[in-house]
Amino acid sequence: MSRTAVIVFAIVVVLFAVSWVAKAVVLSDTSDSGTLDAFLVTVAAFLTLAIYSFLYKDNPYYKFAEHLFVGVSAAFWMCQGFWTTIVGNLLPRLSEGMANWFMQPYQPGGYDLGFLNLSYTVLYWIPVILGLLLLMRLSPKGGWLSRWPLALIIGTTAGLNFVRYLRSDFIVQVSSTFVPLLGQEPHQWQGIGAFFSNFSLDASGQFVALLANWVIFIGVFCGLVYFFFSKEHTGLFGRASRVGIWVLMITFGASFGYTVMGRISLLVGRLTFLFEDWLGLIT
Amino acid sequence: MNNIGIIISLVLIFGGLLWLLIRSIGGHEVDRRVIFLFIFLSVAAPVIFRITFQEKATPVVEALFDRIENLPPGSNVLLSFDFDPAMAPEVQPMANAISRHCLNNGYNVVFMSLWATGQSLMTTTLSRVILPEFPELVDGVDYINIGYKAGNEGVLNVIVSDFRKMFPTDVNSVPLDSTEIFKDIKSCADLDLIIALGGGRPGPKEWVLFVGDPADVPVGVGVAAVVAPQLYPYYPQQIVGILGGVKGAAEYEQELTSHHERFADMDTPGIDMMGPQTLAHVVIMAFIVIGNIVYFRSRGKGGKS
Amino acid sequence: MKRQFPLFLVFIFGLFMVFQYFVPHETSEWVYEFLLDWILVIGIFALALGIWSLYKVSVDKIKTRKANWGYSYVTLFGLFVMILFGFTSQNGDSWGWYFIFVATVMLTIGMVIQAMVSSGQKGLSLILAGVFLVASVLIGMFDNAWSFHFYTAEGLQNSMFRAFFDHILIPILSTMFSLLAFFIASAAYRAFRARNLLASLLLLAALIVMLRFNPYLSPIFGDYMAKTSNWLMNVPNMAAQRAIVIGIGLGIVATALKVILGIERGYMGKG
Amino acid sequence: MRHLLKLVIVVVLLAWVSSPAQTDPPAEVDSVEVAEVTPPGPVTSLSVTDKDNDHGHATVLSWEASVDDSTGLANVISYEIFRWVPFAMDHVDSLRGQLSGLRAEIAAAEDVTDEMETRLDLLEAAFDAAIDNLPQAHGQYPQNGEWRSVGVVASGVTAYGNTGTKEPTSADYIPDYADLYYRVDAVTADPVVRTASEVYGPVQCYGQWFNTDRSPVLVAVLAFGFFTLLFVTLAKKGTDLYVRPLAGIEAVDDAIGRATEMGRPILYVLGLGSAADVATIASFTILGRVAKRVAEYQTALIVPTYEPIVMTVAQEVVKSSYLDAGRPDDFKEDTVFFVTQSQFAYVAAVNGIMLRELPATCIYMGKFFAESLILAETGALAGSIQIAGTDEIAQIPFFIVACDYTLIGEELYAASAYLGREPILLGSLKAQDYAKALVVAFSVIGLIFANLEWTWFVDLFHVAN
Repeated sequence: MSRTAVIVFAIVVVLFAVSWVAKAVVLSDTSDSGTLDAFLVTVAAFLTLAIYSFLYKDNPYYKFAEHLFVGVSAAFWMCQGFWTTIVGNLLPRLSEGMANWFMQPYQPGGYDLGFLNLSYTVLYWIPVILGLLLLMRLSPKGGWLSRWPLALIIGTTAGLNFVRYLRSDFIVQVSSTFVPLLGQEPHQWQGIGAFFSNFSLDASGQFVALLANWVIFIGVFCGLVYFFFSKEHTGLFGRASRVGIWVLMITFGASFGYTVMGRISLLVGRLTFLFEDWLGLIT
Repeated sequence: MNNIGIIISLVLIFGGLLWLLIRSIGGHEVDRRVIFLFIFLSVAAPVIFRITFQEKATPVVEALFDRIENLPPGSNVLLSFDFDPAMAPEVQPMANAISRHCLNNGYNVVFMSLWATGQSLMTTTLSRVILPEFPELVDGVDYINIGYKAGNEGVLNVIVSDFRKMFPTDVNSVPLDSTEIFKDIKSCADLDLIIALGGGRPGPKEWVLFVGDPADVPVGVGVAAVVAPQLYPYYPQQIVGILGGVKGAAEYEQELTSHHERFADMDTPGIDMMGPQTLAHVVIMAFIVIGNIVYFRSRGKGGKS
Repeated sequence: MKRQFPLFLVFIFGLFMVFQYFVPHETSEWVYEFLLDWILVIGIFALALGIWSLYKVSVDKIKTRKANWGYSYVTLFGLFVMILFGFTSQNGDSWGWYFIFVATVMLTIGMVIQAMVSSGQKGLSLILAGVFLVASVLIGMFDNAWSFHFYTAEGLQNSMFRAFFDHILIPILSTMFSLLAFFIASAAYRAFRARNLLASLLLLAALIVMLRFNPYLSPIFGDYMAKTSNWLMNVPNMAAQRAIVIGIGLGIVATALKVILGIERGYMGKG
Repeated sequence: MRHLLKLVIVVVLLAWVSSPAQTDPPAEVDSVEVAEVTPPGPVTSLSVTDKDNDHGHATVLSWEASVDDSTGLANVISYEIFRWVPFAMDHVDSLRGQLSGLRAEIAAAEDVTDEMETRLDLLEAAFDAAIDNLPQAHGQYPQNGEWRSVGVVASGVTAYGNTGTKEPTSADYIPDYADLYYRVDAVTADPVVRTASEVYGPVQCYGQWFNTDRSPVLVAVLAFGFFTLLFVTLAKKGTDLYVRPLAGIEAVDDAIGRATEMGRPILYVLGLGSAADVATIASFTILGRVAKRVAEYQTALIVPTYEPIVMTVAQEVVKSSYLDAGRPDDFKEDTVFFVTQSQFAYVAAVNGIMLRELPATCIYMGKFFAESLILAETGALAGSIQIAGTDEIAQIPFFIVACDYTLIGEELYAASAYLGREPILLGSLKAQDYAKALVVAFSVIGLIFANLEWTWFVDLFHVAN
């Protein structure tokens, strides 16, 4: 450790110690566990500032927060998964004894396939075995067995996605492009004055709605042309694809601009924590 | 005191921007840390010195507000809190406003979450903020909190045909069968409106694809601003209305406070948050201008040499 | 066998999922629900795999004295302490010897790791680990202020578990997320330059939409700025989104089909 | 008037006969009182069928409105739907209640006694037997049962779906393959004054084996499968298939070269998707290609992963790429490692890696969420060349702005075909293109037809559920 680093470290320690004491004094009026609460708020503030220090450059405080975050979050997810899925959903179906031991209502059941009567208990052991096969990954020799559960997951999801996206992102979206372009009901031409005074999509009719429909149609068409891989982008085709990429770029720019606000809100949230909960500058 | 603070911070920000602008004409790039500092100032100053203003609802927000406002009393509405604390500053104000709105209008409200982190947020919101305002409502009759289950889209796949398979009990371990509110609700098809609050995955899009479409239930969404444009293709056929980011929340709050006297004095975190937004947007736009000046100056020089 | 059988499984399960979509009959529904449940269960085992990998990466880092190896202790500490919190909880108001217990358990684990990573002198670390282990077992046996909970989720309500969640996880998580406010500004400054037509379109659209979010500027531009940006978000945006969505939808469908048919098998380790 | 009174009495009598156990039999009503509110004409042509395209346990009723529904006397305010339920159903309900009570008791008990378990076994057996007995009990109509209300609809409505659940453990269970009988009452403002329809039955509900509502999807599936197989066959035969170049893909090779020259590593981020996400599957293929090049050039590769299963697969992919490149010994297990399954913890760690290892090239392929910009800006800070590809539409703008090359949406999926240049993969890419052409064609045709108000074409694309 260099000399500056030691000095900085000392200053940081002193500052946060002072913050803890000051906060504890303030909180002791209202709460019994003021000292502990003050400590926790100070820790949270320290970690917040440690992450922000990364904006200046990488430093030991950021590294500390980063490594702590990784460990704690992994454990958090493990505990959550254990209690909700294993104890909450799996064990009560595996066996009655286990359900009783974990004080969960036993969930028996089964299905008569006609030629074969299956019970839940048997069927839920299969994923358990497959899950254990996944752990075979850790053994140098049995690693290939871990592909079985993987195959089940990937196959099932692929099958699901195949039909689901064909329906939701393809058939439904295609039929959404079937919009009036020529001005049949409910979009009736109401004159140029109405057009300019009501320059928005929700207008109860208007040329604008029609114009919007035309733009959407042309935009979708050109966008799809841009994503066409098997033809060189030359001539008329090339021109359409250029329009397509323009529309895409306009959209991306607009989305970017639209997002700024959300990101600023996040910062507002953190600064509010620092100024209000920690420093008490605002109420 | 406040006024002095505002003046000082505004002078700092705009003076600094002016100086950078002048520098940029000389072709000097701005260090990213300077940009960071300006963003910090432009957000911190309004947070400390509070600035608010009026909002006007856009059609997508109005559509959702009207849909909720015009449901018949006793309708079954589901609110799903699919967000984590990181997204909360954006989504929580909408969650509060919509929860208040639904409970006030006498709907049967089911609260749930697809995110582990959403459950605690939801429970806290309900017990600390919303429910104390509605002492007349009864748990299990007027509203119910069925909590969180792991499984993401899997959960949706199950509840679209049967709630009880995934949620045998509510968050307080009361069996759903014994609650008044779930007498008429078997699956998602029995809901009159689903409101998905979130922005990640699983989130609003999954609600539309896995529940709204197959069960034919209208879905309204409240999302982080970043996700909102992505949901537009689903509006108005598959989604009835969209609240995007704090702006959407602020507009909804404005609608709610102006339509219901009861809420005239409620907290309006969305509206409050628009102050820092304004300054930060100005600063970012200023930097875009500065960046372009630098670019054209340096290109001019590069062309000559 | 090693490669063919998994591909066969993918084919069978994929095909089943496609067919079940068209079969409303109870039997098909029932198998479908089961398969989805199975995936959840298998996923939980994968989490164990992940935790193991995290542990191993950290220990290896310490062992090989890679750059910044010291911080791996922080990761391991966070991991084990949080797991410990998740399975214990206070019985009354007092914590008793709980924190001393936590410390001894952590020291035990630390000593075991020390023994694993050091090349010589394993003996001392192991002895110390044993001592700490005995101490923690003794505390665990005789301290009644708190207890272990292996079969009810009380650990999740443990106030230390909650405190770590509320005061370590959440602050870091939200702060990381809020970094975006800074980065979106620096990215805008760096990239929104009118280099060519495409970049200019990007820049212009962003500017218009950002202006719309500024109620203070709207008096200057009148209502049209807001309406134009609204139109941008509703119309060209809608078109582009739809084009991308149709494209992605088809891409997903095609890839899913390739996966089912075994044409796309890069994920099996053969590109 | 006397005529009407006679009619009323007949109708009321009829209703009484057909509903022997109704709780408030209208027959008890004094005929003088009836005169105040005249009973409406009955519902006619009641028909009940099994609900189509479902798993069974549901029926659909339809009828013609009473003559007094908004016309005639206009005194019908609602229709009440009744189903004949055998008393055996009560037995099932009572057993169900006992069963769930006993299960709760056992779950709460400190230790479970043998007595409890015996009771549970007996109860379960009795419950199963009672369920099995239901079709037979329904067959005893009209003995040993009574009419029970299943729902009410407002006047003017002439259809009702009686949907039950398939779980016998649920109170809404309706058995399949049992004879069900229905009747619909036209109800006036005075609920006592009502007229029952003729009984319809028996009807049985059962599950179907094909959902005809989803036929459009089936057609799409078959068409898509056909195209894919056709082009794959063509490609195998050696037909030359042109695909236009993609800048992002061509940049990958250059970027690997650059890393080698600079002697700095390549960072490959697979995103936050699960191993089953299509974006991640595409990313695996690209990773395989990158890893092979990396092995050939002997550059360092870093692959931090977010999901344990993704880590497993990625390890396999990288390992076999090293094998392909003929350098299996150069493969190190810790090239691919798990970080944590928490979005921002993962980002924090990857950020750290970027600033400490200073990779020459960062490749982001897969599913990305809010972290996209954090990663890309930190990468820019580290001075890396950045190539991104994602199908998360919301994140594409950030990659476009902050990265050097970006694969937009489906270009990511296409990339695997480009990189491999295998005829089979190229063939399927062609199929995808032709499907897109079909979309455009359908859109144009649909648009024209929609504007001509020929709705049948639009209806072809309607998938009910």
